Amino acid sequence: MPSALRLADPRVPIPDVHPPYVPAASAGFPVAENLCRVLVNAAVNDDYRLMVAAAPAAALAARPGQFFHLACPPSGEDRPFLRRPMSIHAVDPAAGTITFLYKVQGAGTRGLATLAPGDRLDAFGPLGHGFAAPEGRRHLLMLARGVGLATLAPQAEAVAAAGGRVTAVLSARARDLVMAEDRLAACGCDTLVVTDTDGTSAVEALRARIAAIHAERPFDAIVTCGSDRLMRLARDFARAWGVPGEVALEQHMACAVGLCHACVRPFVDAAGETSYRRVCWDGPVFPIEEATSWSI
Amino acid sequence: MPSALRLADPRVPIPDVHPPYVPAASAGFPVAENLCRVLVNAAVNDDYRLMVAAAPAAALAARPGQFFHLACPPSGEDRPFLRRPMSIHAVDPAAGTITFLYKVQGAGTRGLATLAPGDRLDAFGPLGHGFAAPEGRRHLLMLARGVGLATLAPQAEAVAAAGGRVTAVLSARARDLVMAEDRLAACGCDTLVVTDTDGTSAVEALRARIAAIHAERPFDAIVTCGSDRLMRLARDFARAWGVPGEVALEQHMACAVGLCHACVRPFVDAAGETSYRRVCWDGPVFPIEEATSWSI
Amino acid sequence: MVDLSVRIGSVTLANPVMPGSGTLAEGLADVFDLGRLGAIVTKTITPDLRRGTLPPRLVEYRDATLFAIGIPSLGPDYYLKKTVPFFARFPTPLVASVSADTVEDFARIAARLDVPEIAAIEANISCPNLRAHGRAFGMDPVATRDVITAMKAATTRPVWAKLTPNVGDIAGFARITEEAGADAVIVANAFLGMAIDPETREPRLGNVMGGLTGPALKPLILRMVHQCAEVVSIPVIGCGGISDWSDVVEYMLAGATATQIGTATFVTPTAMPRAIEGLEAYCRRHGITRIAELIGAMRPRGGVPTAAIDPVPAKVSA
Amino acid sequence: MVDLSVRIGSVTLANPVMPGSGTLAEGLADVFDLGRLGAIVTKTITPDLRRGTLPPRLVEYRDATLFAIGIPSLGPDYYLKKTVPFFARFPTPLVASVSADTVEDFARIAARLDVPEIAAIEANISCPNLRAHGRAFGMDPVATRDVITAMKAATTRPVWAKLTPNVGDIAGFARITEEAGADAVIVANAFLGMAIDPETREPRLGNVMGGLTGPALKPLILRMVHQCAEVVSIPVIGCGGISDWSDVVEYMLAGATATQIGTATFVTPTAMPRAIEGLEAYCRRHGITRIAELIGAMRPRGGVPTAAIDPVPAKVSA
Ligand SMILES: Cc1cc2nc3c(=O)[nH]c(=O)nc-3n(C[C@H](O)[C@H](O)[C@H](O)COP(=O)(O)OP(=O)(O)OC[C@H]3O[C@@H](n4cnc5c(N)ncnc54)[C@H](O)[C@@H]3O)c2cc1C
Ligand SMILES: Cc1cc2nc3c(=O)[nH]c(=O)nc-3n(C[C@H](O)[C@H](O)[C@H](O)COP(=O)(O)OP(=O)(O)OC[C@H]3O[C@@H](n4cnc5c(N)ncnc54)[C@H](O)[C@@H]3O)c2cc1C
Ligand SMILES: Cc1cc2nc3c(=O)[nH]c(=O)nc-3n(C[C@H](O)[C@H](O)[C@H](O)COP(=O)(O)O)c2cc1C
Ligand SMILES: Cc1cc2nc3c(=O)[nH]c(=O)nc-3n(C[C@H](O)[C@H](O)[C@H](O)COP(=O)(O)O)c2cc1C
Ligand code: FES
Ligand code: FES
Repeated sequence: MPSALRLADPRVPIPDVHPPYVPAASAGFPVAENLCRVLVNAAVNDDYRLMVAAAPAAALAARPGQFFHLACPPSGEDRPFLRRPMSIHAVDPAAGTITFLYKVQGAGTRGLATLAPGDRLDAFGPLGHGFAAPEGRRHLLMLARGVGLATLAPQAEAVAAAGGRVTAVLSARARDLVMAEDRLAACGCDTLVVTDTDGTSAVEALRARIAAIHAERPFDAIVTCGSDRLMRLARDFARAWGVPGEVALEQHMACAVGLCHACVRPFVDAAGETSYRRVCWDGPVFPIEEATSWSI
Repeated sequence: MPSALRLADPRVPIPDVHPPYVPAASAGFPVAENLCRVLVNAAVNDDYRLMVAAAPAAALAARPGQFFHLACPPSGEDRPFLRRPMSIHAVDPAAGTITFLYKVQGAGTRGLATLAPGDRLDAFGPLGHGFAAPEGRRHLLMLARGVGLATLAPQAEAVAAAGGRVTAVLSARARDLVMAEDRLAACGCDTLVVTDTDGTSAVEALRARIAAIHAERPFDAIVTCGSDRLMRLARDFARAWGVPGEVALEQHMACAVGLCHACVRPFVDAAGETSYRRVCWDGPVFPIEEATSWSI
Repeated sequence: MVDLSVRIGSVTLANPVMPGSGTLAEGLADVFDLGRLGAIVTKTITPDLRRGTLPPRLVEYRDATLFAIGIPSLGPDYYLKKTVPFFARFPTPLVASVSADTVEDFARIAARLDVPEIAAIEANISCPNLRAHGRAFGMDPVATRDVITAMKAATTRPVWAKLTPNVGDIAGFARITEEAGADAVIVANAFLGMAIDPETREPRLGNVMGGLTGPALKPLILRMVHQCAEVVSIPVIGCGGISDWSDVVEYMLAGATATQIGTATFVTPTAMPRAIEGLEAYCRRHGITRIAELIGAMRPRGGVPTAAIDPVPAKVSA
Repeated sequence: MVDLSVRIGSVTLANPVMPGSGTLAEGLADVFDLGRLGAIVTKTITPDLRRGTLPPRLVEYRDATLFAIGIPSLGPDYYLKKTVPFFARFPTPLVASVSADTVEDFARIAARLDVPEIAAIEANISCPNLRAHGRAFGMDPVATRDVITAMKAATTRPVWAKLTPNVGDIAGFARITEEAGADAVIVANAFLGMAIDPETREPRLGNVMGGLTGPALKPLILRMVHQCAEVVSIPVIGCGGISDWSDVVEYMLAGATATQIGTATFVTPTAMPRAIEGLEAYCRRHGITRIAELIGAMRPRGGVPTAAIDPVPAKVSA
C-alpha cells in the first residue's frame, strides 16, 4: 500500500452529495451497490492508476479474480453511461478497503481518474467467479502482462499466504511499467520481470525459462491474464504438464450479473463445438482449455 | 466588485483541458463562443451566486440588457444538454471581465455553481437587443425584483454614468436577499428597498410612493425585470406618464440567436392582435406596452 | 397505506414495476428481493436452441445503448425444468416471453408453456435482430394478427403482445392485437439502430444492426403508449427508457397500466425496487391512495399562455 | 488538398455539411461565415401565414431535445423579398424548405419558388406537428408520391424529399419519392415524442407532442440512411443527431452523400464549420483525396471472432 493512504482518514463520513439510498428490498443481499469513499487515486506510472476506497462490509467479501462494476463520473466531454468492470486488486478487511489498479482507456476510466480523495465511488459487486481456492497449491505459475497484473496479484498473494510457492512472471513493454513487483516479493513470490525492451518477453525465450523452472520445481497450477500470447503459452504448459490452468478474460459489459448476454466470448470445447459464455457470470475466470482469446 | 476578485489572477492562462478550437470561418465575427476563465464563483446570499470571468475581447462588447448563452457543465446526476441564457450583470473592459449574477434553479445552474476559479467557461455571445441607449435619460425608474436585478443593474449604472438620475426600486422576499444595493448607491442611484417581510413590496403601497417621487422629480423612462406585478405597475406608469418603458423578458432557449423559435412569448399589439416574438432575437428587452407576461 | 396494485386482465400485480424481457435473470436474485416486483418477466425463449449474435454485442451511445444480442435460447424444456422452478420460489407472477420463426411455432411454444406457474405469456413479435434488416412479425399487420390469434387458441394463459416501435402507426398495431384477443399490449420493444466506427469503417456491432434502448428514447415510447392507450381497452404496459419512479408515473399518466424497466437495471441494478419505493412516496406526497388512479390521468395544460396579464390598461392611480 | 465536394444531382456542394431546416436563420451569419457551408437550408415556409404552436415549445431531455415549434411562417412573398436576398450574398447554394396542407398547395408554393437564386426545394412532408397526432403526408405512401409528383411538375428546381422517421419501412418511402422524381431524399425529420410532468400531470409542451432531435437518436437515423441508400440511386442526405465530423463520416459510410446538422448548432453554434474543418483533417489523416470516396464505404467486420487463437494445441517444447 502506498503511503498516500494516509492522505485521507477512512473514519471521515462519506459526503452526502447524493444521500446513499438503500432500498429495503436489497438489504443483506450478497451483491450490492456499495457506496465507497475514495482514499487514494493516484498514478503509479504513465499508464496505470491505483485507487483505494473505504468500502462497506459486503464489498470486503470479494475474492481474488472477482470484480466490481464501477459507476464512472462524467468528465470533460465524456458522459459514460454504463458502468465499467474492474478486477479487485486488493481487499483489506481490517482496513475496510478495496483497491483497483486500472489503465485509463476511454470515457469511463477517464472519469474514474478524476475522482479525488473524499469522493464517492459506487462499486457494484463483488461479482463473478474468481480463481480456484488457493489452498493446497504447491507451486503456482502466474503469467501476467499489463493489466493482467491487477487481476492476478491477489491470487498470487492468496496462494503464498496459504503456504504455496508462486513464480510470478511480470511481462511489460518496459521496465518502468512493471507494477506490484515489491508487493509480490514481499509476500514471498519469486518474480520474473520480462520486457519487450530487452527482448526477454519473447514467447520462446520465456517458454524455455519457465520449462527450466518447472523441471526443477514442478508447477501444479497456472493462472494468466492480460495477453493472448501468454494465454497460449499457459495453455501449452497446462496441457503438457497436465495441470489446471485458469485465465481471467475481459469483455465489455452492461449488467455484469448475467442478465444481458452482452459480454459473451466464444469458447471451443473438446468436441470442437463453439459456444458463447458470459464473462461476467460464467467467469471472468475460465478454464484455460476452452477459451479462445483473452480480449477482442 | 467583491474583493474575492483577487482570489485568482486573470493573467494566468486558461488551462487547456480542451484546447480552445476556433474555426477559421468564425474569426472576427461579433458573436462568439467565448472561452472565458472563471475568477470568482461565490454565493452572495442563500439564493444567488456571483460569477466573474476573464473574457476575450468579443465578449467585452456586451451592452446592458444583452446576455450570454452559457455552456453548463454536468454535475451529480445532472447532464445539462442545451446552454442557459444569463444576462450580463457587469462588464469591465479594463479588467477584461464579465460578471453574472444567477440563481441556482435546476440542472444548468447547478452545474454553473460547480465551476471553480481557474475553470473554463464557454460563454456564447453577446446576444440580443439590450436597453435603449442611456444617454439623455434625465430620471430612470428601475423596478427590479429577484433576478431582475442582475439584468437591470448595468443599465442603471450606465444611465448614472451618462449623467442621468436613477431611482432603483429593489424588491425582494426579505432584506437579506437584496443585492447590488451598494453598487447602485456607489454609482449615485437612489435605492428604495422594499420587502415582502415588512409589507413594503405590496403593489399599491409602492404605487403611491413612486407616484410621489414622480410628482417631485418626473421620471422620463422606466425599466423593469423580474416580476409580473412590477411589470404591470411599470406599464401603468408608462402609460399614465407617457414615457417609454422597457421590460427584459425570460424564456427557455435553445439556439439564442433567433434560429429555432423556441423562446417565443406572446405579445399583444395596440390593435389587440397576438403575435409571438423571440425573446433571444427580438429581445430580451421589449417595449413594455406589448409584453403580456414576464416569465411563465 | 398506498395501494400500488394494478390489474393486467386477470393478473393482479402488487405494483406496476416489472423488468423488460432480456434484462432480468437469476443473477439479479443476488442483488435484491425479486419478490418485491410487480411481475418477473424472463428473457425470450424460442422453440429451437440459439447461440445469439456475433460479438461485439454492445455499444454505449450517450444516454442510450445499442445491443445486438439475438435470442440465445436454451429452449422450452430447459425453461420449464430450470427457469420456472427458480422463479417459482417468489410470490410474484411469472411472465414467459416467447418468439419463433413461424406462426405455427409461436402457437406450439405457447401451448408448451401452458402451465399454472406461468401467469402470462409475452409474444415477442418485435425482436429486431432475427430477420434481415430487422423486418419482424410485428412490422406486418397480418403476421401480427395471426401470431396472437394462434397463440390465444393454443394456450389458456393470458397472452401479452409486445409491439415493435419500428412501425408508422403503432396504435393500429395495438388495435390489431386487441382484436386478435391479446390480454395486454406492451409498448414497446427496442428501436432498430446501427453504428459505424469512422476509423475502421466497420459496423460497431457484430450483427451490424441492433436495438437502441435507454432513457434517451423515453419521449418516443411515451408518445406511442399515449397513442395506443387512446384506442385500445386492454391494458397498455409501457416499456422504454424508464429509469425511476417519475418515469413510471409519466407512463401511467400517458395511459400505461404498468411498466417494464430494461436498460436502467444495467446502470442501477436496484432500479426496480427503488422505483417501487419512489412510487409509494410519490403517492403519499400527492395524497393518492390507489396508484391505479394515475392511469391515463394526464391533465390538459392549465396555463393561460396568451394574456397572462391583462393587456387592457388598468386605471392608473398616479 | 482534399476535395470535399459532393454532388446532389445537378447541385454541387463545396462540402457535405449543411443545416437542417429550421435550425439556421439570419442570426447565424453573426457567428461564422455561412459561405463555408455546403448549402444553406432555410426554415420551412408555408403558403399561408402561421404563428407556430403554443409555448412552451422546448423540453430538454438527456442528450435529446423535444421541440414543438410548428411552422411559424411569413409566407412565400416575405421569403422571396427578404430571405432569399439575405442569403444570396453567400456563394453557397440556397435550399428552400416548403410545406403545405394539400398536394395542390405544395405544387403552388414550389412554382412560386422557381427562381434562379434557389438551388433546390426541400419538401417537408414530414413535419410532425401540423396534423392531429402527428400523422403527416410522409406517413402515407400515396400522399408522399402525389406531393413529389406535383412539385416536380410545378417547378424546374430540383426537389428534395425530406422523409419522416415515424414510419415502419423508410426505404419503401425513399423508393416512392425516387419513383415520383425526387432528386434527393433527406433521411430524416424528427421523431414524434411527448413528455409529461409527474408533478403537475400536464404535458411539458404546449403542443403536447413534438419532435425529438439530437445526438441520442443518431443510431436510429443512421440505420434508416443505410436502409434507404441500399434501395435508391438518388443521393441520400443524412440528418439526425450529427454533432461533429465523425458523425458526418459515419453517415457517409452508411451511404449518405451529404448531411444536415440541426440541434448540434444550438449546443455549439460553430458546429458546422467545425465539422467541415474536422472532415478535412480526417481525410488528410486517412489519405483520402476525395471525400466522395466515403459514400457507402462501410466495410464488413474484419475480426475473426471465434478461434482468434488456434484451439488446436501447438507442440509444446517443454
Ligand atoms: C472482469 C474484468 C476485469 C477488469 N479489470 C480491469 C482492471 O483491473 N484494470 C483495468 O485497467 N482494466 C480492467 N478491465 C478492463 C476495463 O473494464 C476496461 O478498460 C474499461 O471498461 C474501459 O472503459 P473506458 O470507458 O475507459 O474505455 P472505452 O471507451 O469503453 O473503450 C476502451 C477501448 O475499448 C474499445 N471498445 C469499446 N466498446 C467495445 C466493445 N463493445 N467491444 C470491443 N471493444 C470495445 C474502445 O474502442 C476502446 O478502444 C477489466 C475488464 C473486465 C471485463
Ligand atoms: C435573456 C435571459 C437572461 C437571464 N438572466 C438571468 C440572470 O441574470 N440570472 C439568473 O439567475 N437567471 C437568468 N435567466 C434565467 C436563467 O436562464 C434560468 O434560470 C436558467 O436557464 C435555468 O436553468 P436550469 O437548468 O438551472 O433550470 P431548469 O432545469 O431549466 O429549470 C428551471 C425551472 O424552469 C422550468 N422549466 C424548464 N423548462 C421550461 C420550459 N421550456 N418552459 C417553462 N419552464 C421551464 C423548470 O420546471 C424549473 O422549474 C435569464 C433568462 C433569460 C432568457
Ligand atoms: C440486452 C437486452 C436484451 C433484450 N432482450 C430482449 C428479449 O429477449 N425479448 C424482448 O422482448 N425484449 C428484449 N429486450 C428489450 C427490452 O425488454 C426492452 O423492451 C427495451 O430494452 C426497452 O426498454 P429500456 O429502454 O428500459 O431498456 C432486450 C433489451 C436489452 C437491452
Ligand atoms: C427547433 C427545430 C425546428 C425545426 N424546424 C424544421 C422545419 O421547419 N422544417 C423541417 O423540415 N425540419 C425542421 N426541423 C427538423 C430538423 O431539420 C432536423 O431534421 C432534426 O432536428 C434532426 O436533426 P438533428 O438531430 O441534427 O437536430 C426542426 C428541428 C428543430 C430542432
Ligand atoms: S454483462 Fe450482462 S451478461 Fe455479462
Ligand atoms: S432560442 Fe432559438 S429563437 Fe430564441
